[in-house]
Amino acid sequence: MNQNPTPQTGHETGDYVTVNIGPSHPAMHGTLRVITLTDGEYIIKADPEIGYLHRGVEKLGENLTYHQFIPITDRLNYCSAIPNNVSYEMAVEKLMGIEVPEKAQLIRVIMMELARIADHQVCVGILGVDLGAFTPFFYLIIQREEIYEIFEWFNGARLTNTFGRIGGVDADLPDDFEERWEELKPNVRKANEETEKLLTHNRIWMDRTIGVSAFSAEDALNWGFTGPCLRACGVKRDLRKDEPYCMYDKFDFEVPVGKNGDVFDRYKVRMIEMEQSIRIIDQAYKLYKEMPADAPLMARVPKTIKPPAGEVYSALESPNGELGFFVKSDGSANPYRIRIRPPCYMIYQAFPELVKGELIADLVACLSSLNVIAGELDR
Amino acid sequence: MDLKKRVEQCLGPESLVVAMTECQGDVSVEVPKRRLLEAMRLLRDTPDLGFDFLSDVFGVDNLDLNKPKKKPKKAEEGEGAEAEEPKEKGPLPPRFEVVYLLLCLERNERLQVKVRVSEDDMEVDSLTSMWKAATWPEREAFDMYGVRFKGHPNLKRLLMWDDFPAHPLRKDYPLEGQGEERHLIYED
Amino acid sequence: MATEAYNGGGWIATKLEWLINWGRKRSPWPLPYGTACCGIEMMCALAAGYDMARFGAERPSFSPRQADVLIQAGTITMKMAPVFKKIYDQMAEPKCVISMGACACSGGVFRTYSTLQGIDKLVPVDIYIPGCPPRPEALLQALLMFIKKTEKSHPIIHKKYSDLLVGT
Amino acid sequence: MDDWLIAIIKVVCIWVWVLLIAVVMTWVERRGAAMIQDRPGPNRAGPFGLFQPIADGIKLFTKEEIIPARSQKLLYILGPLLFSLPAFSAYAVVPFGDKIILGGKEIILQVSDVNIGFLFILAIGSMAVYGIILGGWGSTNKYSILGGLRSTAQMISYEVPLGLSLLAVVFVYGTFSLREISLAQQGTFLGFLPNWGIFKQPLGFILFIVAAYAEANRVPFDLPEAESEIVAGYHTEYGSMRLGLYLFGEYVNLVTISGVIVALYFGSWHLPYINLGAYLGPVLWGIVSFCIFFLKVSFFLWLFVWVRWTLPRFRYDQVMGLGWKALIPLALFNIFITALFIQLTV
Repeated sequence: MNQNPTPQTGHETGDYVTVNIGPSHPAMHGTLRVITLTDGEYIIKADPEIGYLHRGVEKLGENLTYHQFIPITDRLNYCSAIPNNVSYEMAVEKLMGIEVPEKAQLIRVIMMELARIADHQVCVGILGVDLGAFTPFFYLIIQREEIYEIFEWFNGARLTNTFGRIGGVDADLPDDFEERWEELKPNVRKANEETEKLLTHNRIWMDRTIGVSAFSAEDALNWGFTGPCLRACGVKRDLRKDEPYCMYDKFDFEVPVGKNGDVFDRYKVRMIEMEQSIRIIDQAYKLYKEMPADAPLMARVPKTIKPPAGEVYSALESPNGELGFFVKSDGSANPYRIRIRPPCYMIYQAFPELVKGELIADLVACLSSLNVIAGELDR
Repeated sequence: MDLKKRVEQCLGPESLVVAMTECQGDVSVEVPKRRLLEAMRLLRDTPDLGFDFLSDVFGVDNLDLNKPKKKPKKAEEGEGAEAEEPKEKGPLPPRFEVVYLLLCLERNERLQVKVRVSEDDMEVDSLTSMWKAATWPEREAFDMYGVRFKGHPNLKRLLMWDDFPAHPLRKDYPLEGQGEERHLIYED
Repeated sequence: MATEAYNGGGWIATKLEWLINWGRKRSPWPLPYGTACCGIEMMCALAAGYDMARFGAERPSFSPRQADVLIQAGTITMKMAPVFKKIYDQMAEPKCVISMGACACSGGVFRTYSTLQGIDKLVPVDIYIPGCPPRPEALLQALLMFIKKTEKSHPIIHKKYSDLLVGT
Repeated sequence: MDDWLIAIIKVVCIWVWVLLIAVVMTWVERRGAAMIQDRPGPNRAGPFGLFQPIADGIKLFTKEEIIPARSQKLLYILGPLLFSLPAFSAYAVVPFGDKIILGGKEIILQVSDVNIGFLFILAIGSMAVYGIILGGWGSTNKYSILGGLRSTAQMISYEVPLGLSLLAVVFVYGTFSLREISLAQQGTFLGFLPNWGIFKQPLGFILFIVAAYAEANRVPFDLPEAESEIVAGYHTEYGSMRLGLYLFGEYVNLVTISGVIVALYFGSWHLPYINLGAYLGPVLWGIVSFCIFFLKVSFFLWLFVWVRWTLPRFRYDQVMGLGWKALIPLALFNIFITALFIQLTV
């Protein structure tokens, strides 16, 4: 019992209980911890504690060579490793002034969008599980397995893809990509449809998500929100549109925005983004097919990567938001400093604001809707 | 008008620019440590700059870069770094720097703002009053480098546990640690 | 000697043991402690494609009191170590620890200041799964190994004697 | 003497029967979930994984028993007992068939046809809440206490609409005995509908089934053990067979509730439009009526599973809001309408 709490909401009755949630808690993804001060079930104050998965990635990066660090970036956001790889590669390419061939850029786009679908699927699925709806999770995960199969058959790993190289990609898309993709596409759509049927207009689901942990656009920008969580607040910001990279300016797609920035909007934005990703992949593959078969996949890159001294920051729109890499080089073969700007790190720090005055059940819903990935949160 | 000139115009008259560099299109400006908040406000509120979004805050340890005298001794690995720091002659430049990544949402321009922090005065003004987004990154910079942020509401370790003795991202801290043990015994 | 009686096929004792072992091996309720990348693969193993529930591992028990198998999927950092140890200590016997993935087995690529270099420094590990991350199939195989291990255990013969048994 | 013997045999039979259904029910739940979720489900223990519940039981029995050091031992031990004993006893007044004539002796297929059957069920049913709150309190764990509190509030709140909707049934049939109500549901209603309770009390049925789901702590009302919020709720600190009693008691509760639903609203052992009892011999009819009743119960048991794997979970305040702001006024309205109707027709 906390004898001297600071009442911040209208539920003051005198006695408050401190409830420690996590790190080993089913809703806390294994590594997050929130210490809450509750009045009954109402949260007076939440204090997230992170660092339970701090593996020293940035320090490790300073001790590895530029190429060796690519596999480490897989382990940042393990739900979608490919945007992490590409983001890092783009940062080093920017530092060295390398122009990546168009064909490689298209392959990157296709793979990144597949990863985006996979990431959103698992996020929506887990959101359902945390709200007690188990079944959509299973529907989504089956399709996710198929995406994993594409990854695996493309570069040999399901999860930690180590996709691409500095200066391009290492391999072309296999010949039967189109076949596989045409087979996968309706399945992804169908799983999404079924999920929507089970959830979107379900009264209980709406009650549980609409208006929960709503956030205004100004607050969101002030807290450094990016990605679906920012778009759910009504800010139309997407690095793919605003700072186009990898030929994203050539594709026609929409950026969904929400209104209230609540759990429902985040869920809905993610659902729509999956559909848009499918559109992007279709267009990218069309462009890819127009390329000559022997178009280069790699720019000319020296064998040992030793970028000139300098420091650059390069970001892309990962499924969670702006994922940036700051790379500082001293001219040697090891990066001098690698700073990762993980999207959910900025989002999760607003967590006390998001859940203040809500119930414990809403804390769970809010957390899963933010899609906090401990790997990139703690690094 | 390109970004560099605009920043120069905005901060120059107030003599807020210590140095300015550009690397592959990324403009970075170094401002005096004492007047960080002032510079940030100018950058945010000047209409033709409008850097209203704080993307990230982090520290950099320049310990290795600041050791140019040792370079002749280990000539075999002194490759490529000659462009960086032949200028240092007298006292070493401040060891740490804190980098702020700013973003203008309207024009999608990015700017790096730096302050240099020397080892004997590790205090920097906190930006939490301007951007809430600085809350955790500043805590992390404190955790990893020991830079203290004045005015931060809750400056304690973020990633390492509370009684961790060192600041792990400093360059003189070994990658595999110094054998810090986590106290495993718990009371029931 | 008592052991001879058991060796000679004490019917009731051995059949009872068989029954208990059967129950235990067919109902390994996991405590899915997924901290990192391996947690995602563990999730896949629990979900529709691979379905660990086939082996009875259907009810993920997040309360350590109710779990039989602790699946440690992912890195344990120094900060997490006391939590992990506590969870292990709270589990009721018989308990089994599956260390899934390179990080849990040995620290993996993260040979850094903050990572625990293998959870076997804290708790006894029964089954190691290599891989970074291991495929879900590997986790299923670990479950089969758990079943094999359980079949060979002697739940009612006192430990003092069960060590003396031959041919087990 | 004979009566005593018959009573004992009936008690033992019904106990075994309910136990068996509860065991099979756990299997149905797992396989049903698997079916809904596109996966095979448990299939290693016995044919189709049918022995899975037995394996679970054996494992729970042989697991180390832990009494947490800081728990309140008496309450901790009492909790599961208080939860499972009422669950087992509540079925005593629920019929499971019409009657059977053996050796010239008429045996009604019900443990005891007490004339206050409803009150017994309500009274015994509300005992279960003690098991939960004592277990939650005795564990000295914040999650357990939260689960216990949630459960207490929920069960007490939903007992009111449950009781009120039952009251309307009493108005209609003029009796508290479940057997008499069952008997009264023979024939047709308004000439074309089966004379079942659901057609006389459609609103009452909906209220009853919603309240019953809440009483049984099933999705969407499974807040007391909401996995993602409060770990395992009131049984967080329970392992071994004490946990088994909680889990098992829940399934026994489901059987009882399904039995009550069938007996009150779904014509008990009657088939619509046809009175099989008139054509079959007394022994055969006894067996057939039991089968009909069992089939109807199975449907409602399956409904529990079906709903569980389809719907998300309510939030605590929403559960309370639904109970007090929607169900209770509706139940009162239902009573009013029923009373009015009876007043006008009689």
